[in-house]
Amino acid sequence: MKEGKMIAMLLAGGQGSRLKLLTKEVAKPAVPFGGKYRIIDFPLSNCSNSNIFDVGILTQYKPYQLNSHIGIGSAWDLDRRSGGVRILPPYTNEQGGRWYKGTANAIFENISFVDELDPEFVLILSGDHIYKMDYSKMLDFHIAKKADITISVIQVPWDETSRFGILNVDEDNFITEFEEKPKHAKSNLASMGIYIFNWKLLRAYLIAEEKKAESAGDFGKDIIPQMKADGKKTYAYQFEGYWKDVGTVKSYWEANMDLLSEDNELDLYDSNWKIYTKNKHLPPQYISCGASVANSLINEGCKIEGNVENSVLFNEIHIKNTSNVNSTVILSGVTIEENCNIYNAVIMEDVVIKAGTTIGSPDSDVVYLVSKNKIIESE
Amino acid sequence: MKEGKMIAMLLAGGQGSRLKLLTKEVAKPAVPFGGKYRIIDFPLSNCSNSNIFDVGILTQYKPYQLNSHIGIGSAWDLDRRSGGVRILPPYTNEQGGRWYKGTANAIFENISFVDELDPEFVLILSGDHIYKMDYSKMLDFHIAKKADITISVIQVPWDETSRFGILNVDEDNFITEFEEKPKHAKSNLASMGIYIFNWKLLRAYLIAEEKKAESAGDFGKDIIPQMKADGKKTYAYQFEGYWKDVGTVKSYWEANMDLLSEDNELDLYDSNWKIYTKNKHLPPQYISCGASVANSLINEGCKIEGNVENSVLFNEIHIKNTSNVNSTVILSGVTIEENCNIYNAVIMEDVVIKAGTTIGSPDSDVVYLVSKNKIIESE
Amino acid sequence: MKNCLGMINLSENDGAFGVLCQNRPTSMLPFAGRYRVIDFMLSNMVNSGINNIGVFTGNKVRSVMDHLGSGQPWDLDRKINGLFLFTPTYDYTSINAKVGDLDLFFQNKSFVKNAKQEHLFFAKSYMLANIDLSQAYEDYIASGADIAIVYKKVSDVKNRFIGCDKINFSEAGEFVSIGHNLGMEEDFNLSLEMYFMKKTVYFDLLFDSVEKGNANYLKQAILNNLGKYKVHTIEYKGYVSCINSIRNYFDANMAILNPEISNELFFEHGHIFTKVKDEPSTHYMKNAKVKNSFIANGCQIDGYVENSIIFRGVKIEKGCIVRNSIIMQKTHIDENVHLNYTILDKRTTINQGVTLIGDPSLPYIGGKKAVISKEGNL
Amino acid sequence: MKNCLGMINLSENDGAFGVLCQNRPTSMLPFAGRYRVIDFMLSNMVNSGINNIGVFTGNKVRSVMDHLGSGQPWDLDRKINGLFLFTPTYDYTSINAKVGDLDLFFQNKSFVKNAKQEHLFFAKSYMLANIDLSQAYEDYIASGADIAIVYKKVSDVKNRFIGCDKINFSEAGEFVSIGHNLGMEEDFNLSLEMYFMKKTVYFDLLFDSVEKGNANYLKQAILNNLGKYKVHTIEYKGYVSCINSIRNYFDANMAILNPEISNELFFEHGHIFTKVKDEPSTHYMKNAKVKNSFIANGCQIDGYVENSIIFRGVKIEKGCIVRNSIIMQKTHIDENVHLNYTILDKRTTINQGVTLIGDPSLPYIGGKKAVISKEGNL
Repeated sequence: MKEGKMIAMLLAGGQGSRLKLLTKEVAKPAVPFGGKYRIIDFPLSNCSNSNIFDVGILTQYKPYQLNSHIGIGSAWDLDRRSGGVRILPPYTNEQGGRWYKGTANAIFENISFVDELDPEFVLILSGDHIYKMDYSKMLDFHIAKKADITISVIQVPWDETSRFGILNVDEDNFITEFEEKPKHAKSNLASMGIYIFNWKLLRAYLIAEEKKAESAGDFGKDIIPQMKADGKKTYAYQFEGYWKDVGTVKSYWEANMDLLSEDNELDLYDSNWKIYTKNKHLPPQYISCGASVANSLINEGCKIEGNVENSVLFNEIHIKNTSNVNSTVILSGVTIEENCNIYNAVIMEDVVIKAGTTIGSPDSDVVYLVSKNKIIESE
Repeated sequence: MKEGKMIAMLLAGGQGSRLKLLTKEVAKPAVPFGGKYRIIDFPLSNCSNSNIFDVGILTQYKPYQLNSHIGIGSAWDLDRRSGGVRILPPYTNEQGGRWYKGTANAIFENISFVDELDPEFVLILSGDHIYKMDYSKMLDFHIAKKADITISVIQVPWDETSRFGILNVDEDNFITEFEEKPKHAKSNLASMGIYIFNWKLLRAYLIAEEKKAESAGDFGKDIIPQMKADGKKTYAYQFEGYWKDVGTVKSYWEANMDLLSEDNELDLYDSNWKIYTKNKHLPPQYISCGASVANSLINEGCKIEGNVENSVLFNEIHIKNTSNVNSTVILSGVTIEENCNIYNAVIMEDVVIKAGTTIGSPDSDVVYLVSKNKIIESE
Repeated sequence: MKNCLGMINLSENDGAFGVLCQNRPTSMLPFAGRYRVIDFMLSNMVNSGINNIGVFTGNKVRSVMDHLGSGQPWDLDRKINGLFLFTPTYDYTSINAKVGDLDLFFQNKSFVKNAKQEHLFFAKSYMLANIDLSQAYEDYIASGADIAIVYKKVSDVKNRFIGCDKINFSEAGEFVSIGHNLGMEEDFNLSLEMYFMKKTVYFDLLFDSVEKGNANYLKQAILNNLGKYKVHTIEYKGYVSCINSIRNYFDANMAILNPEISNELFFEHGHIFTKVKDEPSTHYMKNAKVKNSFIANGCQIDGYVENSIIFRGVKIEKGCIVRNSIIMQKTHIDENVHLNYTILDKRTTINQGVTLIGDPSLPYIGGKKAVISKEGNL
Repeated sequence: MKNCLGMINLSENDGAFGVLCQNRPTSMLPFAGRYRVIDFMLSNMVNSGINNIGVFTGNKVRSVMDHLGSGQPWDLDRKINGLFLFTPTYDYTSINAKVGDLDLFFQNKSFVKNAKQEHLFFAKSYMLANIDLSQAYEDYIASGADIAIVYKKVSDVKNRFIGCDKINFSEAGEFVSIGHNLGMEEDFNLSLEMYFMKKTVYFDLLFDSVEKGNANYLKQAILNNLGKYKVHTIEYKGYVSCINSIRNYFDANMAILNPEISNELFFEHGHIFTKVKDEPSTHYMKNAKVKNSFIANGCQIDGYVENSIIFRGVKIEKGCIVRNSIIMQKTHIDENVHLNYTILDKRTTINQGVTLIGDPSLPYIGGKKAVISKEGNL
């Protein structure tokens, strides 16, 4: 065991079905976000920026785009001679194929991967959230508290506590109680699904849990309650800053819109905590004589001839003359022909919006998800 | 479609159960061979030396060692900005998990991977054989013949034809007939399991085959006979040189022993066709004052104090004083203590042979497979 | 083209660029919002299938090494073949002055000797184009010639391409000589200084010239031996711009505001690769007004920008007017600045209220990391 | 040690190595069958967690660039941090002679300035050891000193380590000065020329020395300012060999035939990394007889070898006797050759029947690519 060494295991197998068509072809961590990223870029960049260079990515659902996005990890400086980023899909052994049953089971199936890297600590991450976080500070906290488990938590509005796993803590941040989606919460500290475990201890629990026939193989439902029951020291690490679970099309749209406020908490322009992503090698964007662009994010390879306001545009988007785009997220490769009016939409990759189309209206707050074949209204 | 471009799809999912304990922890392509290689190094190095830089590796059975061996492909110069080597495990989609049913089905499940690379030709390889081959010459043949499929064949001894898939060809190498393990073969040209297809054509057949309920999803049983039946042009490319399927412990031992003859056909010393493998960063081998070594292959990190003859030694092996090793293959990390006599054995990784042990005898041709817990005699 | 070795010689004359080339050669001049001049020739080679490339640097090595590194953006960080940099060697014992490229090639002859490729392709970086070299290569191979020269017919160019090489043909259309363009002719055949050559011919030329001492430059050596070899010429019909003066550099940048030209330069025969900077989206803020401009990622723009090229990570505050200008990476333009016909090098800071106005014939130039404020240059 | 920047200065005096250093600096001398001298210090740094390293090359740049490349074998080919090479710059306008390492550091001061690390570790390559730098670093940090120097007590070394630095202590055990070893003392404190230093102290020393013009070398600058800074000394107790003459180079190679020394050098604090050559197994053929030798991969041996170091890809035919020799990469020794106390550089060819015998005090040396046959040097 290498002293003080921490590796990350990133759970990236979830489908995220409430994102509808956005996750029809890709797993949720591969969903595009913020003009040039995919959601998984955030935890991966956090790892690289936190000096964690060994990351196992547990995939299961439609991993192809994710694999192709991550490649050998060079975008995040995780292409290492040894260690580095490694995709860990399910596999077969003599007993046949074994899909991952739950979050903890996925780690159990890859014990030999972790053993080879031989860490003292394991950081469990999910690939579903947008945030910037220095995991090394969480580790410092974990070590200072001599904790067995540390769970990262964030304050959520009191009226939303019923949507989260809530942790009650004492003044030392020792966790006194868990409540899963409580109706009347005693605290507004929600678990972010980020855990640090001492590997030796976690390893023993994973093996023990696997022997229980009734186990769901889940951290939240099985492993952590069991450790707590056994009197292991569990602490809550309070994170402050922007953190968003983009669970639905509407919250996805909102999180993109958040980036347009000039002093948004995520601050993607901070050169000390860059968010890395796979590079596309495209030329700069061109804004034509007749165009107008305001309060928007625009990316490489775009050609803007129309009017864009309050919008987030990915790569290689062509907005033609006399079209208006407002409060809209447009993924890569979209063309919007002449004379269109688009409000409050999320337009998926490579869609062509025919000339004269109108989607949404400035007076409504319904968000429209536009794919090649259909338009869905948000919940 | 990029003109003339060929990619390789390497089937590396087989268990190779006749190799017994050698494939208990790893898939057959990951079995060590020839002092420093694993079997898969041969097709991978062939790809790199043939200027094929896009290789999909289809894994299924215990892929962990294989993943860790291949890493990002840098050993084979296959760590590319785009393309390069990519491990392709089975995955789940909305309909649930889908294990690879057969060789062709494994390619079917990864059509989108191939489509993204957009080749004109696809080379199908297996990870089970030891050989050096310039696939670009086979492609030249395929193009010159304007073939739809080209199958690489090798002449096998007539008395072994019943173990192979035999192809009958006319004087132009046009394939007239297939016979699977024929009792009375009309030809001694055996299929090497290496195919070149035109991707567009193969793609259509894979999709059509998948729709048949009774299909095994196999190239040899389904796809190729169907293409043949439809009158597609199938040619045999005659390969000359060393080619060995190390299917059993005895043939594995023999293939290693083959390397000791000074003009063996495989010629691993040819600097124009290097076989690449993952590097271990070990110091040179040390031969002590009292040692004797003859007609043997020895590798980095070994310390030889005893007598070694007609043997193949991998990395970091320690042979102590007064021990004799003869006609034996020793995998990495083995220690042979004092006063041992070993004949005709294959000793697995990290085994410690206690002082005074005798295995085998100079008069027998039984081969012994030695693992940590037991010794198995060969068939 | 895997049987062809690429050779890029960066020892171009950069005297005409003043402060822009104080610490960088011409090949490293920033171009078109996110590129360096050399990115085009390197990408041309890689896109055409050349995967073994030697770059012969001039004296300004540091800038070249920083940008090219191990060649990763061009997929040239390989075990076999890849990108090799050759820096000048200093030899105080030789009485011969080290002028021209032949000496550098001679010093590093083992690179070519050990390469498995049988043909060579020589290029400079300052002839900027997106060119399909594989087609030219096929033409060269088919011709059976020993040497092939790529040229372009240019017309209506009086007083342009001054100092470039011109190719002269006989009336029968046969290649006769390479001359020096003084700008006297309306139409002429511009040499793109791209040569294909058999490896054997290269060594003949190299050794012959070193022994005779009658050539400092490869093209001189070719001319000295015209009778001995079969020389083929290949016409290139696409767009090319020649970066050999501040004026031409400025015009070449402005030319990409023409969508036809930018389409050809960035997409025609493959993408142009460059070092990745991981910049976020460009943020057009509330007061932004942008017209006819080429803008890279990572910028934050709250002012008025017209007919300009804005590089990665530039910040333009509100109240600014930026017209007909080239603003390089990480420059910060504070509120109420007015710029016209200006080139600002990397990491320049323009403080509040400054006005800088140049002329299209010679734009105002702010050197790298300059800080300009109304009270004078801090 | 991620808060510590590594600085390796390769401008060592290589005059004592004759033909072995004709085209390579000391740091690139082949060592122990498959390494170069610099591999040890680079691996020490990487194994201790230093991941941002500047290497300041001397004039023999080509050899350094070939071996280090992008730093891949040391896992230093990174986007953030990694390996950076600094080649000498030539400035014909300055009247000051360019002697020593301070000028090179000054020319490239922005590397240190822009690095996020707050501490620096300086080393040379020719003090060869497998040393746990992280322990020394902790000691330095704990001491609160501005500068820390690593030394080793050596004893019974009269006439060895000539020309090395020695550390002098007062009777109270306080660090007093750095001197020059002339070999007069049996026991002394050998400076390993490894220094830890706060970044702020480094810039004070650098700027002060450049302005005053009173130091060419960093260690001179340290000595000039001893009163101003708290200097700590750290004792190293492991094995070290000093590669500063042919004799020492030969002895250092032979020393690894001692299993205790080779165990310490190759395994004690992590592996030593070097450029990968993809050599197959070594084949001991029917007539091979090998005693007490260190043999790299890829060799084909059919002769008698004793007390020797054989590098990668060497071929020794039958009837040969090779004793007490260092045979470098890809050398081919034909039948019936007899060698004793010989050093053969890379790719040497020794034809049939040649006998070459040197002496332990000065071995016979065959230069790179030499061809030696009985009829004379072809």
